[in-house]
Amino acid sequence: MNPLAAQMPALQVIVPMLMAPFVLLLPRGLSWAAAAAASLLAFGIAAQLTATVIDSGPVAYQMGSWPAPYGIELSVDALSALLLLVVTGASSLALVGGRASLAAAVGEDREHYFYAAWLLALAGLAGIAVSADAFNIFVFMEISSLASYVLVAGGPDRRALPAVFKYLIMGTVGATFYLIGIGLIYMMTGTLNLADMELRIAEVADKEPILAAAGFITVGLALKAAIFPLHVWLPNAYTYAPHIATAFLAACATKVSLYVLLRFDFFVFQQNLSGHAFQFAAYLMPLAILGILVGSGVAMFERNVKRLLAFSSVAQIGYIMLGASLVSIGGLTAATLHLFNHALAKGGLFLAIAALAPLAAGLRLKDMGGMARQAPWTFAAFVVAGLSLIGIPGTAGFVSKWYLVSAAMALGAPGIALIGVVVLGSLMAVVYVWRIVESACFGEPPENPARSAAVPRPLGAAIWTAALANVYFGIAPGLPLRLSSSAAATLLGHVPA
Amino acid sequence: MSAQQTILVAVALPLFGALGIALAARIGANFREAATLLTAAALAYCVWSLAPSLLEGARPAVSVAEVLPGIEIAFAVEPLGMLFAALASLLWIINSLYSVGYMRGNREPHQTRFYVMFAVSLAATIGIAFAANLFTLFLFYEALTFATYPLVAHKGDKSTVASARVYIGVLLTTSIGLFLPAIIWTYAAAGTTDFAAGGILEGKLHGPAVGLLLALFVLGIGKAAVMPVHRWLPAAMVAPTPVSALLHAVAVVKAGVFTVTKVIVYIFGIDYLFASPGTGWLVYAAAFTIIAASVVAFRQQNLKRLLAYSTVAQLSYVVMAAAILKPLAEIGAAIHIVAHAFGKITLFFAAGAIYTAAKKTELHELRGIGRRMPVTMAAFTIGALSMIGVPPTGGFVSKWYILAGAFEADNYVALFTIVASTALNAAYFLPIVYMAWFAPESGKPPPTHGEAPWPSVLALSLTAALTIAFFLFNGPVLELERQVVAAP
Amino acid sequence: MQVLGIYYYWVFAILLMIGFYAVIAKLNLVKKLIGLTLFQAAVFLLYIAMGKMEGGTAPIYGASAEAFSSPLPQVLILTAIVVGISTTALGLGIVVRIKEEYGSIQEDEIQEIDRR
Amino acid sequence: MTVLFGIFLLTLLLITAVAIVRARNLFVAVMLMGIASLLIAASFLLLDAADVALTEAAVGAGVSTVLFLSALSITSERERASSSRPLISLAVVTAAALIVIYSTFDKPRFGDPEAPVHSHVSPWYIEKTEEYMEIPNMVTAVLGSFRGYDTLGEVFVVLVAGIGVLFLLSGGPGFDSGKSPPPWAKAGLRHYLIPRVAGRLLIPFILLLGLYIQFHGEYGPGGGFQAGAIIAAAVILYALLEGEQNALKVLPRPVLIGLMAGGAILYGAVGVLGILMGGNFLDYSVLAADSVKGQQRGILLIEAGVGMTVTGVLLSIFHSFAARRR
Repeated sequence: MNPLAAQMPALQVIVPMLMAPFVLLLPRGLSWAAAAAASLLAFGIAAQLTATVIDSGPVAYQMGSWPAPYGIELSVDALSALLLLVVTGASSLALVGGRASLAAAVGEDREHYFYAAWLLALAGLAGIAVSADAFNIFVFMEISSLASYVLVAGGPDRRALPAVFKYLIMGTVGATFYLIGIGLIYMMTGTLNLADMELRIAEVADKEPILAAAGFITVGLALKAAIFPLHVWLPNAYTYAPHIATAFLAACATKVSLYVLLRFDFFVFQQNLSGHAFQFAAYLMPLAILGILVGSGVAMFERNVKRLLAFSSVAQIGYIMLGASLVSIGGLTAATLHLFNHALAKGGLFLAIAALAPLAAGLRLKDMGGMARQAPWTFAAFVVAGLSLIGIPGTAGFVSKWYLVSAAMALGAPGIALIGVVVLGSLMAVVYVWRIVESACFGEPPENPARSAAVPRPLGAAIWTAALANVYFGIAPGLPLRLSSSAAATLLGHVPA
Repeated sequence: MSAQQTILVAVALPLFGALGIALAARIGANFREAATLLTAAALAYCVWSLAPSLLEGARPAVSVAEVLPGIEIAFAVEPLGMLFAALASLLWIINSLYSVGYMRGNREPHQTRFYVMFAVSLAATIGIAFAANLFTLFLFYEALTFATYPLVAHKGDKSTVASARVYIGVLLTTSIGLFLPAIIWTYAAAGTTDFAAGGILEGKLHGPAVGLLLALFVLGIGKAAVMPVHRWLPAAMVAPTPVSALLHAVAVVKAGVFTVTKVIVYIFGIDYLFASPGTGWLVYAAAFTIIAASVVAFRQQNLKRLLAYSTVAQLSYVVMAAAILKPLAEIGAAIHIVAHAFGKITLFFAAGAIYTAAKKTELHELRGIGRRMPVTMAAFTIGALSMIGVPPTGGFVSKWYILAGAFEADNYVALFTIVASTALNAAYFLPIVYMAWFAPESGKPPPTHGEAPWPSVLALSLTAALTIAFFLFNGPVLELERQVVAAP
Repeated sequence: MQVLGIYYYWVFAILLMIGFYAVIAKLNLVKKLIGLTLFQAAVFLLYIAMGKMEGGTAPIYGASAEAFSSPLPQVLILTAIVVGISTTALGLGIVVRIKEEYGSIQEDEIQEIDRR
Repeated sequence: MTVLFGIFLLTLLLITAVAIVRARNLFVAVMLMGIASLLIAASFLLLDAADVALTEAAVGAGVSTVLFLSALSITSERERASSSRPLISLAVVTAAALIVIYSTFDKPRFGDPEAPVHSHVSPWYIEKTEEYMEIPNMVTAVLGSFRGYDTLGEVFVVLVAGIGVLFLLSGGPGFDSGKSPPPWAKAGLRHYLIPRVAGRLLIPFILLLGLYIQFHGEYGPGGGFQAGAIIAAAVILYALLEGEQNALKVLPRPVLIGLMAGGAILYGAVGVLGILMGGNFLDYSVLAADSVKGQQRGILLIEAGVGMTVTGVLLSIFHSFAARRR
């Protein structure tokens, strides 16, 4: 066996992380290549880790060889493996395809800073996914957040700046809430290791500081994950970021916070807080439902294509939360699966927007006129990803909605209402996706001769990779399904029957 | 080639054909049309080659991929599907012939897109016909919706796009909002969505749930155009006539009623459904649709819209026949799919030929047109007679079986509906026929046109001939469809 | 001693509240960042207070020391302070660019300009 | 006595905080922030947190003040409109505070040696630092080795902030590539004799203090971060006295970026070396034949890395602000 195999959890984080300072030092021309190479390597490591997790179960790693509750432990299980695939995959695809688009948005004289920040965002997100230590998660959350602020601030429109400022304020408040939460837990348990915390929290589960901690952690992470109604930073940040960065962040940034939320609510609190299962469902389910309906509703009337898709993200986060709030194997499978599938769909859509935007005068719906003729292949891929977003069978989005509806059905009569919400949300998705399709197919092409010629080849390839992945995982969802059902079993294994 | 391979080839062939058509279009229009006809012929050969073994009782099946546990993409050929596929593939050849005349005669733009999407639509249709379970069927059902959207919106002007929006809006809304939940419910209750003789739901659902699920299915399958989800069908008439003819008289709408029939026969099982309370409403719903649509058709002034509402009514014949839940009626449902297809495609072809040759679309413009276009109007007359159900046309055969089934079930609502709608059909078709042949020609200056281009005329003559032939030689079809209701 | 112990937590809560108020209610972007800094400083106080042990000394081995206050919260807060100043620096960088692009660092004015 | 002093400090802190929020002049607010930081630092000292107190003083009263002032000199000093939605904000804030206060009802007794914080993980550190590392400062031991991965993360947080400010301020209308620096940037306080002489005298001592804190961190309070901040402060003082351009001549931009990246790389390289020598990432025991020596060597190296990055980033940020056209 490869001697490096045991080091994979650490390498997953430090490969992109250490490449970042090198990008600062390397000649300018090489920064994109270095970033893309590191990202692809990280994707390879994630694939390797996933294989290991599937073959032989979770992998643990002791940083600095210090034993678990004292040193920092990394651990990779099915849920983190799924997340790692999403994060590294989205980053690699966006980087490989996005060179030209980023150069245009950011400017070649400062793009090495941008690529360094990109790598650190990637390292931060991956670091959260592999970490098994509450405070370490905070540190990597801050790396990824600060780096994402830089990515968003790279947008060419000046409106990116107020957007990113709002993002920074809300993100920092969220992180600080999280810090208060783990501080209170630490005060009551004396530990920061998640597994240790779960054991030790049992004795003090009904004390006030733990209850307050659960509140602070949930609200803090909900801010970071843009769960309705704490999503207000998201639409503008996604709209004004460089298109490629939007594709990357939309695919995975909020998902990682959701992942931490799931970890805490199921691993740390679920077994221990009296009546917590009730609280989790009671508080998050209405928010999830409102998120689905309001997000989709706003998207239906939004005129800017990117903001439309951003509001759709608010709704999609609602689906993930809805699945999780059912607190059942089926619901959690649906939630984790949708985490994966939505990343595929939304990543593909934003990549396609990155390709179409230079051909259009702007990003309003009417600017999309004639896109279907101007870039038929790219637009076809956009439609495929859009169908996945709606949840049409044969695409990945369908599989997770299938699971979500099945899980809701298992609830009996109240489940019918939830199915109604999912169905209504999907129908609203039909409307907002179709508004784009219709204006692209039949809208008047604006009379603007200053359009650039064509979609760059690598970007086209990346878009089609994403689109085909949507189809592939819609027909053969074996891999994500296996990971997510295993993740659901692990998450629920911590809930008393 | 084994039967399994033949099935896969039949589904894939139109897709590759679409690619071939797109490539051939780069050489020239003639090559493109040749590729279309060639693909259509090859498809028909493939599909029809499956028929003999099926008559002997073979049921070839093939599985492609397992998407979820218990949910596969799989194909299986059974008599209903065989009939539908055979019908669609046969009429595609004739329709392609007609399209050549129509599209050239009217100098339509985007002809390559038209032929390519048409081939894709056919692939989806064959997929629906051969689907082995509800999931696969739904997959191709949605594919058909999307593939036909560019055909409906072909003209691309504002009002066309608006109509196309109604088309895709209604179809997607009903399928995602009702049909899909129904499928998931079925899966949750039965653990499978496979079509099986005698149904899969017996004993799995009880009481009003059966009626509710049936309602989800019938209204969710918007393509069957049972009121109130029929709105898309008149809206789709903005499409070029060949699209209306094949897709909205044959492939798409028939996919709808075919699916309804299949759900009733193979998912519920007719005996189970007959025994369950709260399922009788479907006959009333279909009956209402038949009468109401006929009345609306009676009031139309535009020929294509009249044909559209006539289609809505005729589709509900199939639904009503299936809902009578008696073997004879189920056979009637199956052969009405065929009989109506031959008759209605003839009528659309005629309407399109009139538009191509004379640019006329309104009923009052048709006075005396029989003298200028005798072949076309002769075919139109045959089609109209078939709609009414007059011998010697195919329409008579299927109505006969439906009536027999209604008698068997003592279903007087159905009996009354059939009689009343026959009268209404006669009331709106016969005046047109009379006017076309016997009324004096109007218009100044007097029109000088003759028949439409020969491929169109040839095509509509062929389908008119088929309408009559189906009255005379329906033996194999009946024999095949008896197997549907034979004891499992 | 217990009075002081309770007082630490109350000060933490009130300081948190003051900082948080400035973050949400103030329209000036620099003032928001100042509020954010106070907000974070309150949390530092929470951690350090819980690490204190009665009769302990700073966690550095010495001749006379027997009991030590816990080193772990101190380490965590060292990291958190650094994270905080990094956030502030980045935030100030954004504020400077906003001033240059919009000519204002008042949230309401910026929204007004964007609406135009 | 300690109790009274503690209560006095905290009360003063609250008063200062209210004054900060109410102050309409941002310059005043920033200066008050410095005072609040010093008050917090003093409170930390009372709570046995010498390292944190030093850091809070260096960061809160030093770095943070300099950054805010540099930003204010570009933006504006006055806060114009007051607050929006004060009532809603107050409600939200009060709710949060009530939850916090609620959470303190059932907490362990203050300073209780039996509290989980003191009884679970912490005794292990107190016991093992001696055994594994033979250094007196447990905070440095935990920071550098036991939880060295967090500190690695911290370095990269600083690095991102540096990258971010460089990225943001290397474009836009105020960007000046250095071709035509304003006159004050060249001169500084060169023409004012007394500050100049006093300053020049101070600088070597500050640098020395920085180096001392850098390398003495294993024995007393201090370490790479504090040292980096102090060394940066010395250079900033030099820039104020001699003009920003002259400071740039001593430490040009590429050198600063080199420091920034180099420190992070040094830290990472020590970790990777652990892997190459057969241990896990950041396992310093394998760096030398004797594992205690290895730990000490590792901590020394990573502290150096921290110091480099912090110095580089702080100076880069300072120069980025200073170079803006205003």
